[in-house]
Amino acid sequence: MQLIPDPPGKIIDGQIFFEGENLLEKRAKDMQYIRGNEISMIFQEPMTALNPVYTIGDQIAEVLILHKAVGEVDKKEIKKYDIIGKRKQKKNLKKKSIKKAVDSLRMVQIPDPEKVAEQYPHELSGGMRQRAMIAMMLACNPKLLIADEPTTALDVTVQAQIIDLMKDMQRRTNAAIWLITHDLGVIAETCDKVGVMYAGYIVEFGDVQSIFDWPNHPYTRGLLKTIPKITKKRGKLDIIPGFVPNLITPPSGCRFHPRCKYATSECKKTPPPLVEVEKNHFVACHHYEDVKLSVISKYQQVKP
Amino acid sequence: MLHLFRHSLLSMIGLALILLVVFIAIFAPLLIQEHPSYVEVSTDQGTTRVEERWDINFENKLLPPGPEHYFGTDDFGRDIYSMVVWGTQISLKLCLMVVLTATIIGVILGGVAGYFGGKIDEIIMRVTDVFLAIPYLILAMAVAAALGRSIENIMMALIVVWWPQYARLLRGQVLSIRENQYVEAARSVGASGWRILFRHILPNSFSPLLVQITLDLGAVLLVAAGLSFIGLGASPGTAEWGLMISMGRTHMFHAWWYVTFPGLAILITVLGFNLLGDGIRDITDPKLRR
Amino acid sequence: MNNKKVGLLAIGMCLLMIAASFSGCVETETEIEIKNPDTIVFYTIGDPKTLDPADAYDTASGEVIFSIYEGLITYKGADTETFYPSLATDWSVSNDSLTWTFNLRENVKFSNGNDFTAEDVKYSFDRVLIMDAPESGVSWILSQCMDTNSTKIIDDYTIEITLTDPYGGFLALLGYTVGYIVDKETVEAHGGVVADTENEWMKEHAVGTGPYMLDHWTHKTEVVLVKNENYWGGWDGKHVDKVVIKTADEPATRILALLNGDADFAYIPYENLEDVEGEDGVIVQPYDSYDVVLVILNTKSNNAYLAEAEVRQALSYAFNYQSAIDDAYIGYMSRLPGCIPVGMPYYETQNNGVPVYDYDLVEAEKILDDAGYTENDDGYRFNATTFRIFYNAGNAERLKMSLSFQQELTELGIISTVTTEGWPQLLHRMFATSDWDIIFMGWGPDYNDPDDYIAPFVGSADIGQDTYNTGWKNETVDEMILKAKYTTDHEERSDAYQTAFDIYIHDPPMIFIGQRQYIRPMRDWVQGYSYNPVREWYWYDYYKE
Amino acid sequence: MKTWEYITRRLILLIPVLIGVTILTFVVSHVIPADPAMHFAGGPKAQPETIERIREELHLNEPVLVQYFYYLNDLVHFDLGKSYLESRPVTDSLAQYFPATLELTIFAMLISIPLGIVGGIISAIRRNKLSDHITRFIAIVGYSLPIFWLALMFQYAFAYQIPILPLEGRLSIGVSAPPPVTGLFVVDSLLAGDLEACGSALYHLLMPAFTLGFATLALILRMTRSSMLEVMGADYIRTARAKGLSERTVIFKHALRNALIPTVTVSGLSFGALLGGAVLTETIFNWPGMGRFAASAVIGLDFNSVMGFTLVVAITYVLANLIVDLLYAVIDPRVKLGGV
Repeated sequence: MQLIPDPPGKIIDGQIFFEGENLLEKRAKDMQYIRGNEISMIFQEPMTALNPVYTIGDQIAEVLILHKAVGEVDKKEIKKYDIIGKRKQKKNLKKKSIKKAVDSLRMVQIPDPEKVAEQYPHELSGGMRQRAMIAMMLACNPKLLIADEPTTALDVTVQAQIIDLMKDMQRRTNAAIWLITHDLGVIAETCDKVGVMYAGYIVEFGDVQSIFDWPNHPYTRGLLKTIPKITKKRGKLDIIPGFVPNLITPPSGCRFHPRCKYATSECKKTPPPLVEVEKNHFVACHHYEDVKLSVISKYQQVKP
Repeated sequence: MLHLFRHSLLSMIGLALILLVVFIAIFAPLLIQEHPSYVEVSTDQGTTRVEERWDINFENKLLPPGPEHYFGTDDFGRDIYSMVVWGTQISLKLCLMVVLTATIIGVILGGVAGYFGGKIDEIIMRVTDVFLAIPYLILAMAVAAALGRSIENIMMALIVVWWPQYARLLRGQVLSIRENQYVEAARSVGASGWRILFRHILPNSFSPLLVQITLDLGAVLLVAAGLSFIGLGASPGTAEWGLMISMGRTHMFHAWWYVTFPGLAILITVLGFNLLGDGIRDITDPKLRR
Repeated sequence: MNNKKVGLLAIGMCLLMIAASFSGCVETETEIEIKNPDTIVFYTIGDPKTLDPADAYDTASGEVIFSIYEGLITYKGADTETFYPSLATDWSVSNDSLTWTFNLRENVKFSNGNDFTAEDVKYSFDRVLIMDAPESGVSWILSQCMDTNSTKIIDDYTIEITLTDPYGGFLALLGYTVGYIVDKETVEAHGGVVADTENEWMKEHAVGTGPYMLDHWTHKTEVVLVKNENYWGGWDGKHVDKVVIKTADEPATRILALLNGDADFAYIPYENLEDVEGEDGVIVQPYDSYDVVLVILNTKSNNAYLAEAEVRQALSYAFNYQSAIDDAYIGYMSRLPGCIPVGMPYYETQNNGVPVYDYDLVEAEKILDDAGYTENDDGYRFNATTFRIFYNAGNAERLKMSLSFQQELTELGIISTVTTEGWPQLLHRMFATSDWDIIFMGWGPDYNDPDDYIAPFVGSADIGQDTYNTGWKNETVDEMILKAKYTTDHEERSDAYQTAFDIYIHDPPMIFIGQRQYIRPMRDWVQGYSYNPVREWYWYDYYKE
Repeated sequence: MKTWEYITRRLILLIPVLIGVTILTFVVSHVIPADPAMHFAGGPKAQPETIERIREELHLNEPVLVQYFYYLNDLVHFDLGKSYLESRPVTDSLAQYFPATLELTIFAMLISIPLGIVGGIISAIRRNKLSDHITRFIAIVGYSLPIFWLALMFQYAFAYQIPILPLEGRLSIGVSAPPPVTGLFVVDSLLAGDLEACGSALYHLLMPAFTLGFATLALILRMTRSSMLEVMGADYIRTARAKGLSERTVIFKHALRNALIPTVTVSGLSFGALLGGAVLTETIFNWPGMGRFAASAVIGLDFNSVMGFTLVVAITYVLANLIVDLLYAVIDPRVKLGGV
């Protein structure tokens, strides 16, 4: 989305493909067209994500008007100097877009959407604001919705509602949702595919089912082991030893090697390529076989 | 902390200017060509006061800047360079005295109001409201006029005008710091109100205070110069910048240097204080650091 | 407004400012044709206090009243000796100079059309005496020799005035604004005459018989006079239709207004004359005047030394007269021998005009040593008592003289301070508390007669004088003043002034510094201007060519 | 809490402050030993009995407390006493001079606030680039310049060396003042359709208003810059960009409105500084406003005028702050009137 604030962040190289086009080459104008229309994004902190000085309705209407998604608008040709005509047209465009905004609020199951449209962000609860965000971002039914930790800041009960809402919206608008989260539970529940990232690189990618059952990368395996099992009797929680590396001076070769059990000298030298271990299940590790063996042996113990 | 300070270029300039001004103030006796003489005079109230006198010789009246008079001479034939340099002492003394006294008064009243709250807080705050309802220059003008014309009276007037600002600043600080746990902790250990006020609250409200003090040193200087300009300041013979500009303005057309140099002196000093104050604020106020 | 514009604009401003202020006096004079030809514009300081002739005493009010109202007699051009007929065509006096008869001019109209008759004259004089000038006290000029039943109406156009006691210079009194005639009908219609209270309406409005009438007066901004169509003197010949008197307290404003032609006249302080002198299109013409410059000494000050004649003589020797003339008044001042300014009748009775005291520190030291006031061990006389010098804030010339006098006194071993105070504070100090030692003062003529100088200066409080409250008293001098006041015999008056001079000059209540020349810089396109010390401005005479 | 309810509450709160102001100015001005009666009894030639009568009229002989109550009941009847400098009621003087100062202050604000905001935005957007440093430096210099010195320098540069701007006054000589409706020459002349007077009035306003507003311009520029920086980092700006809005809309529609909130408070406060600065600017530019009147009144120790002036300034200043608070609520919905 190229939203990184200019000082301090900068995109140096690499490619970002969307529907076959590399977004980095797009001119600013085109990116503006795509944002909110083709790709849209919701953020982690709903409390501050909405502009406090405008009503919810205005903020949603703004996207609709911007991307001309207000539906049938009287295309009557207004003469240039006819100011009153222009104002009238603008006014009923606004009225129509507010109405559409209310519809999208209703779509995200916000109670009494008409009232909420007039309210200001600080008058809504966290959950409600996240719903408004979703309504806003899906108003122009984009092809891709990036959700950056949408539920982290919310308490658990609201979290579940938001997840259901997103699944429901995905089904209805058939948009692709790219969920960024550290909550393995949420991933298991909602996602089809999952990519595990460590220190900026994708270390394992594949279907949720195969990743959760057959983690081939030591980091993924470590992550899954940290989830405490209700069945297990109380004991020490499993952890991944060591600390997250400093990304300014990342470790050489495979970035996970300082914390990896299977690390060998080769891991220190060359960063492992992403290899397709089985049908669309990729792993970036030199010793994924050893990881696979230890998983299988662990299974033998569990499965009677 | 300090490396941040080095970063912002402007505050470095500010620091340099202030050091320059302080240096000039300290070494003024060595730098100047003509020296003022001091005469002890008895005032109406029976006390004695030392008055500053600069020799008058009308021969070299209004000479342009040149080798023997760097900044030229005024309409009494006095060397403007010496008076401007000598004026640094008066100006620095004035603004330091005013700001420090005002801070002390403000801190005590603000602290008491903030910490003890209730009736005292109400009274003190209403009184500060009254003082702050009148712009600085106008209140100072009225007070200075009442007390009569002299540098000391300007100082008094400015103290009267400036303490409310510190009282309000302190009260705000005290209210916000009082809520912190460590103040609760100190109280639970049985520390007395005053101890808490001076041991815990004041040190923590030091940085915004420091910023305000540095900025105010400049602001006080400007208002003092304004008062002298209207004619409420020092008695006519003294080397005070505001007064010099006021006396020089009638000669603006045939002696541009008479007005320009004292003005530059004020500008440089106040600029130094403002840049320094900004620098300190940028450092101490995390939000602004980005 | 992208960033380049802001940056450039800001840099441009700065450079311009700095370049301009360092470029010294670059002449930017361009040939200026006559600006607003049918109007005279005068840039001055201050603002009239009142437009009511019965209460006006300050010069600013006079500038307006002289051209709106008229008196029985008037002056012509610069001549202060002879009295010319104005509202009175001719007059005669009884040989005991007690009863004066005036024949009034006929078919004269006020600016609102009312007729001018003897009734207006009696009404005007009685009004001055009854109102008794609550604000300014100017009524003393008439009340010193008149009372409400002095004026008698003989017929519509003849008036007879019987003085309470004979006064030679009576005609001169009628030349001042206090003797100017108002329209009885108008004043009666707006609050009439009430003892000891000023007439609010008359303060801000004016209906007179003079050449101009008041268009509007915006306080501290401008007074605008326009032509009075039914002026009896008629409008043939060259005159201006409009007069604008602008208030501008900043010297820079007045200087520039004169240079760029906006101002036809401008009050310019002496130290700024060099900014306008020699500029093309500007005339700087000094005229001798009766404005005197003095240093008054308080004989009853709590600094008892000032009661001693020798001390005051020493002070008179310590004052640097030449420096005052050259540096404070830039050469436009001449020495003043005594109370009576040179040029006024009987000035020759003062050592025939030659000043007795001169700048001579050695003589001053000798007098002080002889009188026993020697320097103590650290070089200070009068065991280091402080002599306090005062002057009124804003007066550049007096500032120069007081600082220079302070330096002379330090030379002489006398400690002194210079304090500047606003007018009210200074007057309060001078009269109410008399808590002062030395004050720089001045005096201007009310009417063209030596009595207007010698009486207030050296006459004691017992004969109702000592205007400066110096507390100085000498019976013989009092006697002489009264004798000279009420006699018309030249010889007698001259001896009286001679005797008084011989006494007060050796026991001086004040230092007689000088008589400053009156300078009103003006544009060269102004014609018909002449300076009359007793009536500064008469707009009717001026025109532009 | 409805708006007018809030306003009335604030006005009631205003009264104790104003009474405090009258006490303060009364105490201050009555410490002066000078005696106006003497001055206005015509100076050195005044007769003792006239002086005594004026002292009586001024109740100067009674104890201070009694004098204060005389003052208060006069105040209630809008009688601020007599201005001895101009020998007319203070209310008349102030009524004549107030519009001039108001016009000067308004134009000073009209120049300084927009320029300050635009400058602040630009230097916030172009952070740490050359133009940012230059604008910031000029802002700080503007903030440190003694206003009267700046006025003299401008006067010297733009009225003497390069005579392009008029030196003083509100109108050129030939132009007559428009019929007084609001007292503001520019407005009145427009109402009267007298374009020449309007042009001349604007032309004369240029230099004094810019000088007076220069310090406020610097203040607002710095304030806007720092608040813009803060706002630009907020999440909702990122959201706005994520919505596909152009950079210009993001800045001017979303960021600016939030950044304006602290700027509004600052301009409220700076109104006081403007009134203070007016005293100096008006004296130099010979602008017939309250400031110049106050300067001469203070030197001439004219009690009533000084107190009348201070009172009027206090009222205007406090009302300005009230207006700022109302504006506050308009810009920032989070602020409920009264329930701040």
